[in-house]
Amino acid sequence: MSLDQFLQYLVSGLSQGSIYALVGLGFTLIYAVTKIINFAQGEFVMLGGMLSFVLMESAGIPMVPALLLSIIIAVVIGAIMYLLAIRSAKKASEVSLIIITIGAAILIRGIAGEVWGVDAVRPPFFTGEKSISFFGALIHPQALWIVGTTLMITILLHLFLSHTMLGKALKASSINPEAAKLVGIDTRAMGLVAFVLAAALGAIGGVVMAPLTLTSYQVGVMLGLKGFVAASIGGFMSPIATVIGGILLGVVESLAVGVDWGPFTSAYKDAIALVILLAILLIRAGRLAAEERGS
Amino acid sequence: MLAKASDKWVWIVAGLLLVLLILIPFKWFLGPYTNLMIFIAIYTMVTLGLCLLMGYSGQVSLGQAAFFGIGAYFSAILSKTYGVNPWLAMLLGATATGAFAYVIGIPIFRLRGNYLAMATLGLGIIIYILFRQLGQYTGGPDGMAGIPYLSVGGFAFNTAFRRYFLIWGFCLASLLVSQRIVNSRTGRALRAIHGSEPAAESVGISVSFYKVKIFVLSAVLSSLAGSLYVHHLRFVSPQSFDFLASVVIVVMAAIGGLASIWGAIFGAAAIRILGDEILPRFENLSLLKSWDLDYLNIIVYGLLLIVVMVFMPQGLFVGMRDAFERWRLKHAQREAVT
Amino acid sequence: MKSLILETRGLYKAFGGLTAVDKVDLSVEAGRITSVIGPNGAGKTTLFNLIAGVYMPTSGEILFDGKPLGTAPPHNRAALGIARTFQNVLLFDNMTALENVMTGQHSRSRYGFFEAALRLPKAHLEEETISLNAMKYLNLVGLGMYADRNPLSLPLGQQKLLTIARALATEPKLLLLDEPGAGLNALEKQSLSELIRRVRDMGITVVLVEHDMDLVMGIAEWVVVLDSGQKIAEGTASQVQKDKRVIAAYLGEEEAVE
Amino acid sequence: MRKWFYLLLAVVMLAAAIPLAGVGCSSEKEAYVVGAIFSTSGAASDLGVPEERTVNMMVEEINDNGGINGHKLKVIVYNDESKTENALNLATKLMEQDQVLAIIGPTTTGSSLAIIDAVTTGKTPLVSCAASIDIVTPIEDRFWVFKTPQTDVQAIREIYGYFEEEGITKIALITDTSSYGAAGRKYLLEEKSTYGITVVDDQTFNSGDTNMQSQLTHIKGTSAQAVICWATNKESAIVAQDMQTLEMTIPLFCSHGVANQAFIDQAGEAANGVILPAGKLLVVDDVPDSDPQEEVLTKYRDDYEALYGAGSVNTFGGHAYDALSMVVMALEEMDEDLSTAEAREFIRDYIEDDVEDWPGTGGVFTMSPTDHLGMAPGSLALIKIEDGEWTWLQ
Repeated sequence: MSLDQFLQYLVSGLSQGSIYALVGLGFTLIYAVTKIINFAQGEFVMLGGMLSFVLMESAGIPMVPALLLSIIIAVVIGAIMYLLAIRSAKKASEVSLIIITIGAAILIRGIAGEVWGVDAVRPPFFTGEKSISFFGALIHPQALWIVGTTLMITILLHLFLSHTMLGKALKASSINPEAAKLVGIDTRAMGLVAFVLAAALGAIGGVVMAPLTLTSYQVGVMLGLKGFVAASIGGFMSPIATVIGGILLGVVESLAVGVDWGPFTSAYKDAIALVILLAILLIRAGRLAAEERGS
Repeated sequence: MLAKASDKWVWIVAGLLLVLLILIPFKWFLGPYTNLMIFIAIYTMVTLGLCLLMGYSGQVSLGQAAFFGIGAYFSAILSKTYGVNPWLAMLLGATATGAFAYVIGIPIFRLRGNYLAMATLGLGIIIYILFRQLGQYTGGPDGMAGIPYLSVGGFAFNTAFRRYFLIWGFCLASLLVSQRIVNSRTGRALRAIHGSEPAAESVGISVSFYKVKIFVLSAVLSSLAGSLYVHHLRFVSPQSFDFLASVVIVVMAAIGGLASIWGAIFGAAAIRILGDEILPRFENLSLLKSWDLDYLNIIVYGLLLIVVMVFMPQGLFVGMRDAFERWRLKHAQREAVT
Repeated sequence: MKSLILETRGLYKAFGGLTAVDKVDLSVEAGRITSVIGPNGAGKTTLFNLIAGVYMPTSGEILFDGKPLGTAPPHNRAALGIARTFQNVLLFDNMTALENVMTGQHSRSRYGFFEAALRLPKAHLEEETISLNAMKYLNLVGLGMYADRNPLSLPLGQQKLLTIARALATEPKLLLLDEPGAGLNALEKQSLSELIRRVRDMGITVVLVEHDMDLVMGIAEWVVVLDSGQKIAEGTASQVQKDKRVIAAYLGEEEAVE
Repeated sequence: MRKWFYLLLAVVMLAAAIPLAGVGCSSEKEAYVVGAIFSTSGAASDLGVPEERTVNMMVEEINDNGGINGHKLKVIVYNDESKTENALNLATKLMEQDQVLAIIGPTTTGSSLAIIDAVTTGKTPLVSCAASIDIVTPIEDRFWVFKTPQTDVQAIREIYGYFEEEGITKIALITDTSSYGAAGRKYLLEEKSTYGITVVDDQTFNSGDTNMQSQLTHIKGTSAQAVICWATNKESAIVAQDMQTLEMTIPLFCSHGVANQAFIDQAGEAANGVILPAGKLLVVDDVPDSDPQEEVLTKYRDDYEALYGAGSVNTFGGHAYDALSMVVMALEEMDEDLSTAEAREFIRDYIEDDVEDWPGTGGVFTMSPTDHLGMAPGSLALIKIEDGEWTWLQ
């Protein structure tokens, strides 16, 4: 592997990792506030991308309003999902909630497939498609948009959580829901806020990445999974940890192709993410068990 | 069990159902539905495993199709490529799947809830990737065809009619065995775990041991179902064991009801009949001409999952049963009053 | 000198920086009713959880029947003969009262999977013994007529008795009762006291954590007082009642409560 | 108490089962019934939908023209949802319940392989619309099975032949791990030595991957003179785009799987310069009048685009056209009073014996007892995409 190549793997990994990070942020946010893992998170990424294409290509809306509108529609769907499915399952067990979010995920996917069909589509690039050189490594301008958006959102999210009332309330209900209730925070409303924000994050991710990655009704599953891995690496703790997790995953996947190690070819790229996921979960399991025993 | 007047009726109806089950594959009755019925039996076995797991450990597995697949590929590869007797292959497959579930179950079942769900999901997808990638053994994404039939002596199960009885035999045996286990010491231990883990521990039940045990049982049932599946289809490809396949099993279990043995048949039958017979009719209805079947299936599954879990977290079957009981109770009380 | 069934030596437990049980030395004589009392947050329930194996001690050790328990998990301790009830009842709502008690017999029976699946005679015989024994304990606590009821349909007092029956069905040497009297009326407390004495008479050592002083003073033959995780006094009921540190601890608490 | 519930449920089930027994015997009198299994939804619906459309179009035309010797033609199309498991059920249903005379489809190789046993036992002719050569080989086990699409091997030979002419000897492969990509990879590796080609890099990716830059970076580090990508639309489009991003100048060759407008839409500018082998249907206007296929290609394209819009025609629908046409030709020659079993046998025999030098959309067919594809060489064209348009390279 030459230095040039190594750099290229890093850059490709970075842009791919930013995508995972964007998806992972939604998981982290919802989990932190509601202790629910939203299996439908990937579907909001899909919705963002598909909607932006449909609004631009079929409805002929100019780019910027179309992008905003797609995010708004996804947010509304996220809110509906929370209010109809999650909130009405009042005393649902964790397992029921898992199943409900899976149900929501395939429902959204099915409707998207029904409405938009199977074909992958590509919304137009934000700005051109002439590669930009970065110390000899080439990067697509749209990939820069993705990386930039990820950074931007992470910073904004961080500021929001630590510097606004709503953000602080959100954080409080994630750290100690009982105490949050005592000081008058409506934790159920916080659940709604978390879902809405996560839907927005997902949709923003979808909107930004779709021109580069193409999108179709079925991209949600794998993106959701990778995003979840990113969030797991970050421990579902903070936006920044999640972003680091996502980028780490992207870079590892990318380098694995370059390394060509043993029997493992690029065909096992997805397996790498999943093995990382299992390893993390098992380490976590050990820690959880130890915590429970109090030793 | 206490002998009540209703027991006699239950036996009569059970007998009638059995007769119906036996008559179904005959050409003059429901012959064309033989294949459908065979799939119902196979999926009942897989669903049963998940129902036991979800109902008794209170945990969900999103990778159940993997065990189904391991059994299927074990049978397919051993019996076709290596010429092993199919029955032996089936046994080896079930043993290997059980051992695998045991080894993986010990660490994995230290997790619960969301994390366990994700871990099983990841595991399922890894195994699916392996099915696709280990092409020299599995035939890769194209799968393998020409897998031999099961046979006893000179009698080959080479028609759907014959396999119908074989596979339903297996299915009913699994249900019976599960029923017995649930009503035994082991079953009580499992129900105790579902009721309260600390309390179960306090009476001497090893929670982690039983969780792994039920996981192994569910894996073995799925593996057997997988073996029957390949000897029925004589074809296997990774597609049948992907993530959506695992989700469909969850749908069946959710419909059938957690912790309900007989609900498994109900769940498997409802979803198979819906997918194979009912929804395809909608596809060609002029009113809904634009409906695409694939998505329609997914939409219906999604709706079912949400609605059932929101309103009847115990499952549609159990929910209906309990609602019926409540109604009967009210009715009986009213009668007693008047 | 009677034999000690349970002993703790320098038992210490901290959660993060918070000390819950602070170097407690406890000696429980076999065949006696011992009560652990103390104000809220004194560490009584943590002590129980340490003995039952729910938590592992940060340092110190627990000896049962003279042998250290080490890191044995709760279900192993149950098999050794340590039974317990819970403050918040924790009955299995997915089975009948009788079946609840039958689970208590779990580690006193052996038959498993295959015997059950194949319905071997062994399974049948053991199952019969289990249900006979369970019925015996159900009758002992006076709930025989409710065998088929769902436990949650019973009043709280009876639920508590049911958990005692379930614990007794494990055929323990040592029975840990976590606030058995909480939420009971005077009549129910009366029969609870009688039941506890009867259990003692069966040769089972009883240790109870209890808030209700009347109940404790009425039945406890030895009283241990905890405050802020430390043992501050022990002795017979009357000795303890006169102890200055105990009075201080309780007065302090009562002021806070009232 | 519970028992009453089970009892009630059982009665309901009994009641529901009885009327089911009578379902499924309502075919029109006189009509010839042919079955079809297409993946009109799911992963392969890109292929299945045009196949179904083609069949609908043909049935309408035939019946408008008075049917086949006065018999209406009825094609029962079932959707296997791109799942092999469904295909078997549907094939059984077509043969036993619907009593069809022949089956066309399934769309995918997996589904086709899965039902071969069933149609052989059911003695019903099958004309598959899927790619793999395994569908019709070994011929002794494929008595009842025919197929119409060109095979991967034919497409690969077309590309390799071009390499030979152009003096390209070192190539890199990047293939999908899907059934389609894996088969392509297998034959690409098998055929290379015949043409003196060395594969210097062999990369794969998974369906649904969104970034192939790592694999392409790897390829970029080798001495490959051309890249062959064997995958369907979306992934091929990403490969094309990522090659552009990485400013790779060597040419990209794709499979006939991307021979449709959607690929050009998805790859955008990056599609330009991509070369692929495909049926002549895409470049009908470039086909000389002397070509035996010219007439059928033009007619099919015009009819199809008249119904479904300009630029909508693709080769997959053409495969269904060829398959159904063969069955219809057989029906036209068939005696009217044959039993179902006899009719099935007649159709099989007819296709095997009498389809000779017949120009279809996919190529010129000559079936024989030893060849159930029977496609003459030269049925594929190498096509280059220039300015978003298909152009014939030869």
